[in-house]
Order: sequence, then C-alpha cells, then structure tokens
Amino acid sequence: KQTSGNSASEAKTIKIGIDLELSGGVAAFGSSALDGAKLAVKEINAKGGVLGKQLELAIADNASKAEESTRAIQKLISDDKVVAVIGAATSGNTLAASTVAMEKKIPLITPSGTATKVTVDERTGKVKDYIFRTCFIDPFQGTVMGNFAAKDLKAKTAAIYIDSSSDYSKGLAKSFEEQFTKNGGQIVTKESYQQKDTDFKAVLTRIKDKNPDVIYVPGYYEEVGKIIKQGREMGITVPFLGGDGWDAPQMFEIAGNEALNNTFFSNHYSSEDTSPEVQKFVENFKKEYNKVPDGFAVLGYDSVQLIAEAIKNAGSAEPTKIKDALAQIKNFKTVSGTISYNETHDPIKSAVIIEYKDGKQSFKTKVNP
Amino acid sequence: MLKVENVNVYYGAIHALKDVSIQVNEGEIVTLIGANGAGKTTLLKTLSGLLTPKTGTITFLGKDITGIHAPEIVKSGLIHCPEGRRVFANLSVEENLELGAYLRKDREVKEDMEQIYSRFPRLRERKRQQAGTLSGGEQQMLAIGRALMGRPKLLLLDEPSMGLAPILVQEIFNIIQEINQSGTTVLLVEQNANQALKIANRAYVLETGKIVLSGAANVLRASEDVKKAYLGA
Amino acid sequence: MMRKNKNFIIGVLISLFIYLVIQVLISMGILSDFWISTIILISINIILGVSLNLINGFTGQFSIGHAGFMSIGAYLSAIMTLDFNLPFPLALLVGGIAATMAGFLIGVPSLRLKGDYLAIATLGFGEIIRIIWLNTEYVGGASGLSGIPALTNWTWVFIWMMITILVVNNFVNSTHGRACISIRENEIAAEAMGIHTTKYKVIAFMIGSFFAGIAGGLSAHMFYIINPNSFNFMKSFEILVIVVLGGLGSTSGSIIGAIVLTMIFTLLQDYPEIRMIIYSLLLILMMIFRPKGLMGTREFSFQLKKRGEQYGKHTSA
Amino acid sequence: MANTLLLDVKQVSRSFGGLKAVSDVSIQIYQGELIGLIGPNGAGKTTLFNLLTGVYEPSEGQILFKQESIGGLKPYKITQKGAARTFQNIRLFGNLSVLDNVKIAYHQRSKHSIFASIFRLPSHFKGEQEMTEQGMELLKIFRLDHKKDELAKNLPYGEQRRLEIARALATRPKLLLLDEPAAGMNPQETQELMQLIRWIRKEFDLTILLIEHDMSLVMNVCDRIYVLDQGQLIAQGTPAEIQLNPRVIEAYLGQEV
Amino acid sequence: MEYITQQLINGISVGSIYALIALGYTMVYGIIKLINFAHGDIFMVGAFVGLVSAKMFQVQGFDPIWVFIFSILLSMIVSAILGVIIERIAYKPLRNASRISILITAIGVSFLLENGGIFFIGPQAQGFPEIIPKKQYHLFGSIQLDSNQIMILGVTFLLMVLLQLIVHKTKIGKAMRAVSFDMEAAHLMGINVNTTISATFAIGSALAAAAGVIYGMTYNSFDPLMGIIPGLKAFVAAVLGGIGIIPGAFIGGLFLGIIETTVSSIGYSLWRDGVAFAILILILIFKPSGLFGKNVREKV
Ligand SMILES: Nc1ncnc2c1ncn2[C@@H]1O[C@H](COP(=O)(O)OP(=O)(O)OP(=O)(O)O)[C@@H](O)[C@H]1O
Ligand SMILES: Nc1ncnc2c1ncn2[C@@H]1O[C@H](COP(=O)(O)OP(=O)(O)OP(=O)(O)O)[C@@H](O)[C@H]1O
Ligand SMILES: [Mg+2]
Ligand SMILES: [Mg+2]
Repeated sequence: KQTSGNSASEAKTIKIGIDLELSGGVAAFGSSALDGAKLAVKEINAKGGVLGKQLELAIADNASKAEESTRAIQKLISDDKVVAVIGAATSGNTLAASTVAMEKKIPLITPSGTATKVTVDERTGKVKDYIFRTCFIDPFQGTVMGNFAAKDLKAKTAAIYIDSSSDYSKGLAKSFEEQFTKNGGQIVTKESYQQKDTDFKAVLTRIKDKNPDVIYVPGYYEEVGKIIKQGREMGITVPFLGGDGWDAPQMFEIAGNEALNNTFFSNHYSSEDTSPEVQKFVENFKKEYNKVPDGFAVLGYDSVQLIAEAIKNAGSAEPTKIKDALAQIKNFKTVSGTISYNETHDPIKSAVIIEYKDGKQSFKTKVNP
Repeated sequence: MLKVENVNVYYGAIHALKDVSIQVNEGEIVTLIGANGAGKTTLLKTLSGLLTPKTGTITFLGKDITGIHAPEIVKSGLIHCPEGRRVFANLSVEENLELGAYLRKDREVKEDMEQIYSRFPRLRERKRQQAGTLSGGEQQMLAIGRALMGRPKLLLLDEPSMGLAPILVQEIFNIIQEINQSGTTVLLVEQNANQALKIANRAYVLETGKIVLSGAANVLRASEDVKKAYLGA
Repeated sequence: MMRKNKNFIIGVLISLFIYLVIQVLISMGILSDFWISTIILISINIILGVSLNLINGFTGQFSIGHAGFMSIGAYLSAIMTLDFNLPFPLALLVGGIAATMAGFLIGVPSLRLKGDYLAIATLGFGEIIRIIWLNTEYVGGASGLSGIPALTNWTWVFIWMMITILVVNNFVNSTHGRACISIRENEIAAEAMGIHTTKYKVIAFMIGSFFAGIAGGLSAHMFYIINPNSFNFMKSFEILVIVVLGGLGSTSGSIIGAIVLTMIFTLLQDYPEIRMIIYSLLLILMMIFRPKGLMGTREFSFQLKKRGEQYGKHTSA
Repeated sequence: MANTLLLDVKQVSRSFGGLKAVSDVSIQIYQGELIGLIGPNGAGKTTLFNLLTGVYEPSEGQILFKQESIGGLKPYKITQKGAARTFQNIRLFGNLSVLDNVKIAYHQRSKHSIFASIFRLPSHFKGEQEMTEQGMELLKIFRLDHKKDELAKNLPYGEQRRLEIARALATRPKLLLLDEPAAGMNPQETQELMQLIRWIRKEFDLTILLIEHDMSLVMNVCDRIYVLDQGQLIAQGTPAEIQLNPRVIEAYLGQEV
Repeated sequence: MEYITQQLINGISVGSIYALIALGYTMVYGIIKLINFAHGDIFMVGAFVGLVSAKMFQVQGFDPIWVFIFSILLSMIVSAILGVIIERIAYKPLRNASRISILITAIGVSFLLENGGIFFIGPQAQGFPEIIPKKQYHLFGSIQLDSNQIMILGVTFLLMVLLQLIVHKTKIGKAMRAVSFDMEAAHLMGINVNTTISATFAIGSALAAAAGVIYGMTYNSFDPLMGIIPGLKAFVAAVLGGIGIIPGAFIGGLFLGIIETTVSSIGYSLWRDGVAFAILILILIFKPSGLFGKNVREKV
C-alpha cells in the first residue's frame, strides 16, 4: 500500500504535511512555525515551485498532545498523501510522530525538536533514517554557552535554572554544566520551574542567596522574560544566559529593555545579522504578518526550504528519494545558518551569541562547531 | 378581591389543576382542603406566579395577573407563605424579616418589624440567630412574620400547622384570626381541616385537581361527605 | 429475566457484527490508518467514559482525577512491555491492577469528602500522580516514554471495550450496583438501609480505576509515546465531558458521548484555526439543549417497539 | 410478651456546640411494645432517633440494643443489627423505581457476591429473583405493587410515606423507628395509617418507637409514651396518664386537645 | 532569618494574587453554587482589555495613575458585561439542571474564551505595560519589597472587606444570599432572581478583570491561556479556605502562596504543585469543608 509517493509524483502539486501545535498549551510555538512555513511555500511557489510543481501544505493540528500528534501525521500520510512532513514543534510531539513516519517511510523534519532521541533511537542507538531536524541539538548550544560563560565572561560560579517540563531546557543545561565545569567553573545551584509559571521570586531569592557569577536559564521567552524581570527587580545584577528559546521580540515587552541589559543567549541567527538572507527574510515576514519573526518562525521557514532543496536535489518528490537527498544536504544556506547534516541528521551549523543591549539584540560572536 | 377562572396547570404531562375557579373576597378567611396531592400547593403556587397556568385567568384587585413574574405579583400585595416554611436558613431571623420587606420602599419597615416581634416575642429573643437552627414552630412563626412584613393584602398560607406541636397549632390558628381581624384577607390551605373550617368563612374542597365542593365553612364542616373524607370521623 | 437475556444476546450479536465489519474493512485496507486510529481512539474513550460514569454517574461521587488512574495504567504497562518484555495482555493487566490499587489508596481517605470538595481532592491526586511521573527520570520525565511498541489493535480494544461495558453493566444491574446508585440518590437513607456506603464507594472507585488503567495501557501502545502532560487535569475534564454529555448514569450515554465528541474533534481536524472554537460552541449548545445529556439516564434497548413509551416515563412492565 | 428488654437507652446526651439537644435521657423499650415519643418542636426527638440509628454519636451515655452497645456504631451496622427508621423529611431514592427502593433495603441480606453479579453466575440470578419476589410481596402489603415501576419521586405524598415504611420493613428490623409518619396527612389518611401501623406490628412481630405530633394517632395506638422537652425527659406513662400530666399540658398539649 | 522573611514576603505576594482571583470565584460559588470554570478566562479577557486600554491611554499621555484607574475600570466594566452575557446565554437555560451539567457548560465557555483568544489575538505571549512603575523598598538591609506587592495585598484586602460588606450588609447582598439558599422562596419575597444572579456575575467578573489587569501589570505579560493555571490555583485557594466563604478565599490564597514558596525556597520547586495539592488534600481530610468552612452536615 505504499502508494502515496507514486500518486503524489503524478499530481500537479507536491504536498507537504504540517503536524504542529496549533491549539492547546504550546500553540504559540506551532503557530509561529506555521507562519514561517507558509511564507516559505509562498516564496517558493512565486518563483515557480519545485521541479515545476507548486508546493502545497496540508495542515493538521496536534492540539499540543502526543497522541494527537500521532493521529495528525497518520492523517497527513494516509488521507492527504503528503510526501514529507514538517513537525512537531516540541520534542515530545515529534517523537510521537516519528514512529509513524518511520513506519510509513515518509521523511519528517522537526523545526524545533531539539532532543537527541528525536533522530536517534534511544534504546538501539540507531539513527532514524527518515527523521531530520532544522535546529541544533541541545548539546551544541549548551557547550557554546558553557565556554562563553567561563572564557568570555570569566565566570567562576553559575546557577542553572531550567524549565523542567521541557527536554530542550534539560538538554541545554546538561551540556552547559559539563562544559562549564570542564572549564573549571562551579555550579552552585540547580533549580527548575515549569512552563506557564509566572512567579519566580521564591527560587530567585534562593539563587541570589548563592551568589553566582552568571545564571543560565535555557528556557522559552515567555517564562525567561519574567525571570529576568523579576530577578532584576530583586537586585540580581549578574548576567543571565540562555539559548535560542529566548529569541522573540516579546522579550523586550515582557522583561523590559533595562532588565535585559547584560543578558546573552545562543541562537541560530540574529535578526540584526546583516547577511542578506536574514534581512530579506525579516523584511518579508514583517510584510506578510506585520510582526517580527521569532525563532520558531525562522525554523519553520527553513524546514520548508530544506525539503524543497532536497526535492530539487533528488529530482523527484518520492519520499524515499527526499529522505536520501536530505541526508546529503551540504552547506545549504538558510536563514538560521548554513546547514550540513551529520550522520545523526543533526544540522551542523554555526551558532551566534547575542547580547540584549538597550532594547536591541546585538550580535556578539559567531561560534563554529 | 381574587378571582380565579378555569385555571389549568400541568407538570409536564401531569394535569395537576383542572378548570379550577375560586374567589376570595376582601376581609375573608377562605380555606382550601383536600387530600394529599389534590393540587392545593399547586394552586397557591400558580396564584403567586411560581407556576404559569396553561389556560384560565387570575384577577387580583381587578388586575389580570395571569403569567406575571412572581416579584411583580408580590408587589401588588399578594403574598405567599410557602409549604414547608422555606425560611432562609443561612440568614438571621432579622434578615429574614427584612427580606420579607424587600420590595417596600416606605420608612415604616422598622415599626412593622416591632409589631411582628411583639406578636411573636420568641422571634425577638432570637433575632440574631440563624433561621436554620430554629425549631420547627419558631421557623413557622418566622415564615408567617416574614410574609406579613410584605404588608399583604392577601396572604396565602400553605399548611402552616404542619409538623407543629399541638400547643403551637393552636397558637398559629389564633394568629391567623388575629391577622385577619387586623385587615388581611387570608387564603388558607390546611390538612388540619377541622381547625381550618372552624376559623374560616368559606371553604373549597379540591380533589385530584378539581374543585368538588364549596360553600360556607360551617356548612361544609357539618356535611357528612366532608366529615368522612377529610375529618376522619 | 427472559427479556434481559434476549436483550443481552441481541446486544452481543450486534457488537460482534460491528467488530467483524470493521475488522474486514481494516484487513481489506479500505479504512485508512487515520480512521483506524480514530476508531481505536473512540473505543478507548468509551472505556474511559463508561468507567468514569460508574463513579460519577452511578455512584454519584464527583471525581475528576480519572486521567491520573489512566496514566498509571499507561506508564506501568509501557514499562512492562519495554523493560520487562511482558506479553501485551499481561502488561495491560499489570497497569490495570496498579491503577486499581491507586484507586483504593485514593478512595479510602478522600471518600470522607463530598461534592466539590471530593472533586478538588481527586483532581489533586491526579495532579500529584502526574507530577510524580514528571519527576521520575526512569520514565523519561517531561518528555515521557517513547518507542512503546504499537501493540494495540482493533481486536484488543474491542475486547476490552466489551469487557468494560459488560462488567459495568452487570455490576450496575445487580444489587451491588443498586447499592451504589442508592448512595447517589440519598447517602443518609442508603446507610440507614444497611448499605456500607464507604465500601461501595471504594469498590466503584476501584472498578473505575481498573478500566481507566486498561484504557491508559491501550492508549500507550497505540500512540507510541506517553508523557505526563497527556494526563493533566484537562484530560480528566475531557473524560468528564464525555460522561456528562452522554448522560450521567447511562452507560449507553457514555458510549454515545465518546463517539460524538471524538468524532466532532476528529472531523474538525481540517479546520485547525477554528477547531476548538467550534468544539466548545457545540459543547455549550448540546448542554443547553440537552441538560441531562444526550441519553439522560436512559439506556439503549433493543426492543424498538418500546422506545416511544420509555421516552416519556419508566413505565415498561 | 413485654418482658425482654429490646432497647435500653442509658442516660444519653448529645450536644451541638453549646446546645444540649438531648440531655440525660433514659428509655426502656420491651419486645413488642409500641411506644410514642412526643414533645415540643426542637425538644430533641429526632436527635434521639439519630442517636439510636448511628447518624450521630452520643456525647455521653450508652445505648443497648438486644443487650449490645450500639452507641456510635455506623448507621449501616445498626440497621444490620435490626433497627430501621423512616425520616421526618422523606428520603426516598427518588429517581429509582418503587420496587428498586425496596430491593435496596434487602441488599444487606443478599448473599451473592460482586463477582457472581459481574460474571452473572447462577447465584446472582437466584439472589436477584428472591429479592424481587420478596419486594413484591412487601409492596402488595402496602398496596404499592401496581406502582412498582413508577419512580419514587413521582408518587403522591401519602404513598411516599407508605413506601418509606415498606422500605424500612424490608431491612427486616426488630425495632422500627417512625419519625412523624402522619405529617402532612389529613385526619382520614391518618386513621388509615393508624390501622396500617397496628397491622404491621402484629404481622412482622415488631417493636415500634414513634414520633408524632398528631395526638389522635399517638393516644390511640401507643402503649406507653415518653415526653421530651428541651432535651430532657419530662414525663412517661400510658396515654391516659400523659394526657392529664400538667407539665405535658403546659409544655406541649396546650389547653384544648 | 533574612532569607526566611524574604521568602515569606514572596509567598504573601504570590498568595495575594491567588486570593484576588479567588475572591470572585468564591463569591459566584457562594451564591449560585457553580464552579465557574470560566472565571480564569474572564480574568484573561479582563487582562486583555486592560492591556489594550492601557496602551491607548498611555498614548493619550495620561498620568500613570490615571492610566491605571481608567484601564482597570474599563476592563472591569467590559468583563462585567461579558460575565452577564455568558450567564444569560450559557448558564441561565440550565438553572434547573444538575450542577455538573452547568460545570460542563462552564468548561465549554472556558474553551471558547481561550480559543477565541487564540484566534483573535494569537497564541503568542505578549508584553503587558507596567503602567505604574514599581518602586523598590529595602527593609533591614537586604530584604526587598516593591510597591506593586504592597498594592496587591492592599487591593485584595480592601476588595475582600468590600465584598464581605456587599454580601452581608447590603440589600442586594441579602437578596444574593436568599437566592443562594432557596430561589423559589426568594421569588416569593419579590426578589428578582435573574437580576440578582446577573449582579453576582457582574461583580464576580469585574473582580476577575481587576485581578487580570493587576496580574498583567505584575508579570508584564499576556497570553490567551494565561487564565488556566491562575484559575486552577484560585479554585484550590477558594476550596482551601472553604468555598463560598469570602474571607476564606483571602486566607486560602495567602496560605497557598506561602506553601508554594516554602517548597520552592527549600529547593523542591519541581514538587511545588504536588506538595501544595498534598497539603490541600490533607487539610480537607481533617477539615472536609476547608479551613473556614463550617462542616454542616445535612440535618436529618
Ligand atoms: N414538580 C412537580 N412535578 C411533577 N408533578 C408534581 C410536581 N409537584 C406536584 N406534582 C404533582 O401534582 C399533584 C398536586 O400536587 P400538590 O403538591 O399541589 O398537592 P397538595 O394538594 O398540595 O398535596 P399535599 O397535601 O401533599 O401538600 C400531585 O399529584 C403531585 O404528585
Ligand atoms: N446537626 C445539628 N446541628 C446543630 N443543632 C442541631 C442539629 N440537629 C439538631 N439540632 C438542634 O437540636 C434541637 C433538637 O432538634 P430535633 O430535630 O431533635 O427536634 P425535634 O424534637 O425532632 O423537633 P420537631 O418536632 O420540630 O421535629 C433543635 O434545637 C435543633 O436546632
Ligand atoms: Mg401541598
Ligand atoms: Mg423532628
């Protein structure tokens, strides 16, 4: 019954599935990624599509639930006959979808599922050959920040404050800790919060009590913004550090420009980056949606670009060929950096470190893997 | 004063009142007797607007009040003291009485309350007590007092003696007569038919939703049929 | 009794027929994976609804912690198949039994509570269980357990669905079930009639939790992954909605509720932006127009002639 | 026949907050007696019933039923030991059929297990059938058999009262406690009830304790009467004695009866 | 010691926000015995109206104090109207239905508001203006406290007293309590039950809106799902204090805030909600109607 590929190649359009969090708890992530993906499809189609065919998105909402993510991708594959799927925004929901993708042999690219086990089977250690991602894996960002804290900021002690409901956050924290201690630093305390928490003063008081040189908060902007704001109000003046989850224009509104001074995070790209890809993307996105793209939007956009590139390289929209072409991607320029896949389907790309300064993101350094 | 013409009331499919017509004149005590489930309570609820008749008309003081919202009917002076006391258990005695005067805007509420207290001294003793903790008899006094606070022109009483000790039953009937003498017309529903007929001017007998007998109270009290069916003689 | 038996046999025959039709459609490849999974999801929701109905609808104990019991079944059965290589049916049973024990543990102290206080206590228990999973690295913490083998299929869910319906139905239509219902109707009177109310409340909780655990196990082995967030209090509310929408105290109602709600949710899949808006509007409308639920407290009967009469009143002789 | 002591209430008290609702009350009831309990509203009659049936625990004192102490036992245990009651405010299982109401009362005697019911073993069918048969018999006695499938809440008041008594009898009590069974009945209905009480007492070999404000009923059917006032026992004796007791007249009966 | 005091202050400040939301919750419950599940979402709508109007008034160049007063009033009015509309459309037809049916409707309304919010506003969190800049105070050296925290506690306390007065001393309050106990008898007093219930919803929703605006100002963010967790916490706080009892909600809120902060402050932040629920359950087992609830057993 492996007919989806054939029928698709005869069709006039190439259908790409979207399995994202469009309602429910983390709808914010999924809908940003969808905005990015839609923009990419629009641009590609405007330029004549891929292999002479227009791209078409088939959208399914996973309601921010693992079991619905499974069902969403089942629907995309069996009813919509897509040739590849983008999703989901979180590692957990991607894991749920990945089993179906593997079984049905349809390539799946997660824009932002950073957990290692998304592309590598945890139990067998085997690479899942149909699963790819657009984002970094967690360890890279943590390592980058671990070095930055110890070497550039000359920190001796650090506190780690993680989002315990997110594997992403845990992953970053783990590699940060490893790298930071390798550099001779000391972790004075490890604390955690949960998504949708709003008051962090109890734990911040605890952290303040331990007097760290830096505080690593690898979470998403919604909570991180509040953490930084409340921390500063409580008189914590040391730098806050974080990862790509920080990247959102709302950071300025939530935390406030002043509180954000002296904070740094690792990212795929900087919207202040002067490279033409980035500038063009930010401009187009603003034109389309009347807002500044956040990190999820960028990754959603790039995920579509990756699939389009793979189809082009493969010369065919057959799922297995797309998969092979994806694995071969080398030095492909995307908004979030230049991507080459390694053997575990993780993009090797440079990271940038960005500092928030006086109400702006300012590009600090670029770190190559 | 009150005129009920051919009223029919249903509970879903149950036809609870069938073509009921009664009349209450100013200054009277009229009593309504009948077996359990005859529809007495239903009739009173219909009069006070808690139920809406399917057909028929109710005229009170020359005004058609059929199907009018209950608070409006209360405003016009028809006050219903419901079956089972229904005092507001979580409110104090005094607050219950104040609620009785909820719609009144005049300044004489305080005086009226004093009057009620002197009629039921027991209530004065307990004015801060939660109504729910009163004994049955006290609650009944409160319910009547509360109804009187609305300055009824017509007072509907539904089984005021139910569950009361004999000594209180006596007292309640005395009170009803007193109230009547001070100018309030009363429509009384009672299981204690003997007593009710004793103090009433006229009476109606309700049987499975239909008025089957009516007339002067003393005549009915002497009637063999009534005796056998309701007085248990 | 004769009528009961006839009813029972017709019921079994119809169910078997449904089973076979769907099984044939599946083996012939006519039903797409998506629709198979929808049917399985409906069946799992039926198990959840019917079992919660025993607690909420029949026994009248306001519980909103069903997702907690479900999660116990899900996690334990998944651990059993993943780490202990237990055969699927056995793993399911382990999950169900663990959930039953939790139902017992939770039932005994909290059944002192009434109404909304019981509700919040059960909600709290559900959340505590979820937080325990969240903080247990062995079961994957926040990201949960993944790679659970896909062992659930139509046959298994069908079997468990039928067992649930039969057990709950047989229980409810016996003196023991009546004891539970009498607690719902008037606890003080029930006790005065010699009914050990605490015992029956706990039993209802245990039976309900057992099937919630089974449903959890089936669901874990259907969707490959479980994580604590799938079992938060919103999930408990979803199950409660099934029960109330179907009709508290009607097993057929829970079945219909599960079918209707799952189908609405599924059919709205194509309209992601307004999916939840329409879903919630429909929910409100259905409650306004059928405040007692789609079935009220009535049950299906295969004696179609009598339907009209039963509609009005319970008068069938 | 009035020789074996069935119920022995020894100086029982119960207070709510500061209020002593029942204070130092002692009552003896012998097998087969029909005893009245009267007293003004709020005297503590219902509270005493609640103490006897385990709804409340006595603050002080002892309650012996068939020589066994039952003070503080759970209501269902006391019912199982053979004391059943009706309630001042009717407490039927309103949404259940008349027959089911009675069958529930038979539950405590049922022998088939939950297991048997779930797996529909023969003992289930046998047990259920027995219950139905016994229930129907009882309903016949109370002239409710033609309404067996009616929902209890749809019955007229008088029939609800009868059903409550029938349901209490279904627990097979030795002692039956009736709380104002005639409330809300007219004199005619009260008389019918009186016949019924006399009849079941004989038929079921019952001992009955009865609260009632309707003096025609109390004075006619009771062997002896206890009078409570403000939680305390103020008098006891035969109806004739009670009717003439000045304390009772002052507190309860009033001048004319 | 300083540490403990600081954490206590933190706890009270979180708790007073829970208390603020719980007040409206408990009041609506007290009168119509409905767990108004949508309360948290009306709180969200209130926050949104506050957000929009604050931005609007700020642009007009009003003084921060006036911006605050105008926007909180506007948001209270809009939410009160919304509350009344919701009651009329979604709850009133179910007045004679079982309480659990109305709860399900309330859940439906809650979903509707949340997803309507996502649809019209977008799911992303956005900033919320501070409106009145916070002033930091320092006690005994390093213990830190800000003007906003003091304001919240003050406002919550005032509203609690005000609400208690409304319910217990005014005519409409008496009517509310009468309606809560016996609607039919209330009718017979000439009380317009519908108006009274509408008034209840209006006050409850206005309180939720005030809480929403203050919450937004405190945490500087808004999103359409922001009401879920505070709504749940407020419900827990209300139950803890004895649901339906206004001072109970206040104390319950503070208590919950302090428990949570304590758990976090000793390094178990992961278990915070678990411990809070466990304590709630324990309290309920020993005091089955909450801290302030009278354990009224049905009189038999
Ligand atoms: N809410 C209701 N729904 C359905 N039927 C009802 C309802 N209320 C009363 N009835 C029925 O309507 C009939 C008349 O009842 P009603 O209460 O008016 O009688 P009543 O004369 O007041 O009796 P009682 O002396 O017992 O108070 C009865 O058959 C009763 O069962
Ligand atoms: N659960 C309770 N809490 C507080 N007070 C109570 C409780 N139960 C009864 N009381 C009080 O105890 C006293 C006795 O009440 P009880 O119901 O026993 O009276 P009764 O003799 O049955 O009166 P009636 O003839 O009116 O039914 C009353 O003052 C009552 O308010
Ligand atoms: Mg009546
Ligand atoms: Mg009594």
